Amino acid sequence: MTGAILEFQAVHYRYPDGSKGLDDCTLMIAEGERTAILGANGAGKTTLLLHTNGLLRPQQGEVRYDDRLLSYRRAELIRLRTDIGMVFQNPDSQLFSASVREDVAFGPLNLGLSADEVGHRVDRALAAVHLNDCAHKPVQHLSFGQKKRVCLAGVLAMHPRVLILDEPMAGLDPAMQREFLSLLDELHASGLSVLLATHDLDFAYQWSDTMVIMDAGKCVARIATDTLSAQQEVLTRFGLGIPQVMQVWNALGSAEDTPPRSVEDLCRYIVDNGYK
Amino acid sequence: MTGAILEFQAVHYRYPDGSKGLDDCTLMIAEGERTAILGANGAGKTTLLLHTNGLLRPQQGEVRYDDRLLSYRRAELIRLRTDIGMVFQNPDSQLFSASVREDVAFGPLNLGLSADEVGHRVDRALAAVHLNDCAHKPVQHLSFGQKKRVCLAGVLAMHPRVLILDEPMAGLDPAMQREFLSLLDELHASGLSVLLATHDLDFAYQWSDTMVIMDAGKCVARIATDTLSAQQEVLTRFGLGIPQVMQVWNALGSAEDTPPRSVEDLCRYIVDNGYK
Amino acid sequence: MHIMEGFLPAGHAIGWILVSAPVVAYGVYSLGKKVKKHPEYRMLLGVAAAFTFILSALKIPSVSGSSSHPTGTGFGALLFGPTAMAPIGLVVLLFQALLLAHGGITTLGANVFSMAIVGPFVAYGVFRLARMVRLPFGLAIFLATCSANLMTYLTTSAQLALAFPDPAGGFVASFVKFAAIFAFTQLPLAIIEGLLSVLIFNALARF
Amino acid sequence: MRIERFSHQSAWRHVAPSAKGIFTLSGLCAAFLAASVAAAAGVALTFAFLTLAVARIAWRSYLLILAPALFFLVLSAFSIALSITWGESWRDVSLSFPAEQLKQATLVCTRSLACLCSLLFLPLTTPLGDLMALLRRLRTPELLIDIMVLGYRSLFVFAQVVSATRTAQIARLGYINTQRALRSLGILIAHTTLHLWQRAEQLHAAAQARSGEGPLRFADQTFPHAGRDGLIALLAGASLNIVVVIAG
Repeated sequence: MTGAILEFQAVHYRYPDGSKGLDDCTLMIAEGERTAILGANGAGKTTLLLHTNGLLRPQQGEVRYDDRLLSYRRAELIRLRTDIGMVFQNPDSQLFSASVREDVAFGPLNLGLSADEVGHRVDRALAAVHLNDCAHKPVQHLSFGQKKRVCLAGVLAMHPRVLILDEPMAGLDPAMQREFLSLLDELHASGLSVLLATHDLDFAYQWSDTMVIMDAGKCVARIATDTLSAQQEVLTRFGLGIPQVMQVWNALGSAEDTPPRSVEDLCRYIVDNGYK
Repeated sequence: MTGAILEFQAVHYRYPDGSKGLDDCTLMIAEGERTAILGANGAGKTTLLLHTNGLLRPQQGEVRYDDRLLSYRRAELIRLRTDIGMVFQNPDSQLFSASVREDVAFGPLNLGLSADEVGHRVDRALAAVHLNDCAHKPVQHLSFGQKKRVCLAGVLAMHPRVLILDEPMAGLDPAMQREFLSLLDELHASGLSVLLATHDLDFAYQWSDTMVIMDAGKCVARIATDTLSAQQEVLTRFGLGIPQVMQVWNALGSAEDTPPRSVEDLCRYIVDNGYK
Repeated sequence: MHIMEGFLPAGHAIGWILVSAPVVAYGVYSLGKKVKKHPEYRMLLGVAAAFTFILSALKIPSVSGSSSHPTGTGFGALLFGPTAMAPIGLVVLLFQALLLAHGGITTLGANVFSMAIVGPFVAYGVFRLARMVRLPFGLAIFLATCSANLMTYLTTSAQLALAFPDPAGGFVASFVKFAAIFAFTQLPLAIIEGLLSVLIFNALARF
Repeated sequence: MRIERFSHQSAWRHVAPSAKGIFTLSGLCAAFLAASVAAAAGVALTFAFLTLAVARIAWRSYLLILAPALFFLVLSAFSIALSITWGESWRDVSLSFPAEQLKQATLVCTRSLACLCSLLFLPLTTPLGDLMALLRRLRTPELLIDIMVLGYRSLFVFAQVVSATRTAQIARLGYINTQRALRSLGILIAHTTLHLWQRAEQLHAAAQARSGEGPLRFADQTFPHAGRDGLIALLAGASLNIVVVIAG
């Protein structure tokens, strides 16, 4: 196991309106991994994400980044929010500038970088999300999928170490989902740790290295996705169901240990092994 | 095949900002069926829905309801919008009142019904979506899934013949999706025709009687879902992919004609037929 | 700047209600005509009221470091016209009284007068005037919103001074007194509101 | 928005809003009739205790709700009490707190407090929706009611939009210093302004889809004991006023 980049220790958070956010939540996010946080709506996934870069502050308990307890001092928050880039669920509420370039430049400009450096970073970020040709388009003329990628670019331009995404696949049609998925894989391959919250079990199973399961504000399980098939009762216990691929795998009753992750792999396996 | 309740004949619609909505769109929606409209984002699904109850008016071509050409006269529009109930994608942009009861009563009151009749209808509509106990809660205290159901109740209280839904599953977690799905099945069983737009192929395959495929403002195919396995190339031609269940079914190379609709059925089939 | 519930003597409270009522009534009447012609305008008015409320609750980073909030009615007047702001302002002030305990019911008339009538009309008038003498757009916006905010606060001071004249110096002394005391928070706020409005319109122009 | 949340938990949620309205008005009236600090303080305490008991609200939250108003009250009272006199020249200013004005300031303050406590009783026990229904029955112009209904619902939607955008800006260091903060706020407001028209259009389409072209029509909630409740409120309010007048 690689080292922890983020650690939560018994974190409590209750919203001002009285609703519970996190309740004695303890978990660890490993550096360089793809981690998926799973749970029903209201399980505390978004609240957890908002704690990772200091947008929310635990009322009890501790959050550690890079083995250092967060102090929530100004300088530290700036470093934290530079290192940990967050893409929210709804692109319309996080794209606030008129043009794509302007929006991507928002973060770097706040860092006080020179105009040249900002320009460079914006170009590279737009290239990373394959949107160079949209740089001067007004945001409202983009498709939903393109908007999502602009949000991602806006975060990449800050040069983060960790990428945090809330429900990245929500609202994308299947073609855009494939595109966005391969984008995430490229970014992960380039060395970023990626942490995302989702309620799409099939996607989490296909994509992640580690699954973190949340329920009622608690982190109730942390599972290496490769070993999931041995721990299926955890999923059913918290009402998350079983990934479709694994359901079919179970029905097939294969002797092998690790089931395939995607439907494509499953089909290949079925054909190769001559099920008839 | 049952009779048509809605027919589009060569409908053209272009938005005032110049973007294309519908382009020579011809299709038929059969009475009493569950129809799913499939297509990528921007294919014209929502524009099509907005034409069904006269919120948009074709710039060329004709829309027929119940075999009668729409004249868009006031009295006709009122009847049309009573018969065809539309639930939009985002509940926050269609709930006017902060009180659940008030909002559900909005439609029936516009029909000029008596206070007693309105009260009855509201109660029954709330019961139909299993929200009686939320009747006196303010809308802002409801969850996203509950808000969706309030929207549905507001439409049901008009006693429609056709229910139109735009991306009903978007934003719902799996548990809420199952709940909403069984709600739709109850309503369909009670005699309503249901038409919905979605980009979730697996959901459409599991749920619908008929699939309508849209691409670039056109209706490019209309497929009885039962016969889909024979027409898979239509789906791939328009980049929609193949339903996961059908992918596995194809790999299994079964001799039977009609593949199962859901993963659960597929697994049962695999076990029953002793694939090993 | 709200006058608090119960702060004005009964006579003044009623007097200000009588002063504001006809303006609000005229606003409702003229909006009603507009809504008949464009039914979607009804929705816009409701949404605009919510927006104005949210604006007034937004914390502004102010010079002193403490946070305070703008009136937003000057900005609203430039968007929707000053006549629309009287009814919208009434609703917003009622919401503020009932949901935030800012202002009140007995002082509603006085508050409507300073914030939903004087402010918007000053903003609109100054803006038109500034454009007539060909001042640049940004400067016109700044002057309009800044002076709307200032006039609102001076009106409030005058209302308080009328109600509580200084025994020795009378209305004038009392007005100077109230104006001076509230100047500490209101002057920086007026300038910030003006600057902010310029930023908003600059951003809007690019969309 | 703390007040809004308490209104739904109040034990008197189902008492007729008209009765609660009458009682609040009688409180306001009593506050103005109160000729002494003690009488006004009595009215304030009566309503404060009643509200705490009925609205199931902790005194700490109640004080938090009162706090901003109290701050303004102290500032205004200070201004009333303060007297400025000029001598020969501009520089010759003397400040004093004459006894007369101190007395007046104290009375105005307590009256104001009494009014505030009476007023708060209403929204803390009655959801705003019920109050709007009451205003509708009192023949408030339709358009004003529509603005209120739509505005009230939209408050929560906009609050969410604004807070989501603000959070996204904070995450990208938009509020790092005063200058950047002002810029970010300008962008935020401009961005939200654009939503206004969009949302108005969507609401209009949704209304049309349910045959609503004209004024918004809503069913009134009925309160079975409205008459009885109103009478009790009237009697209680009247006796409060009489006590206040007698007590001076």
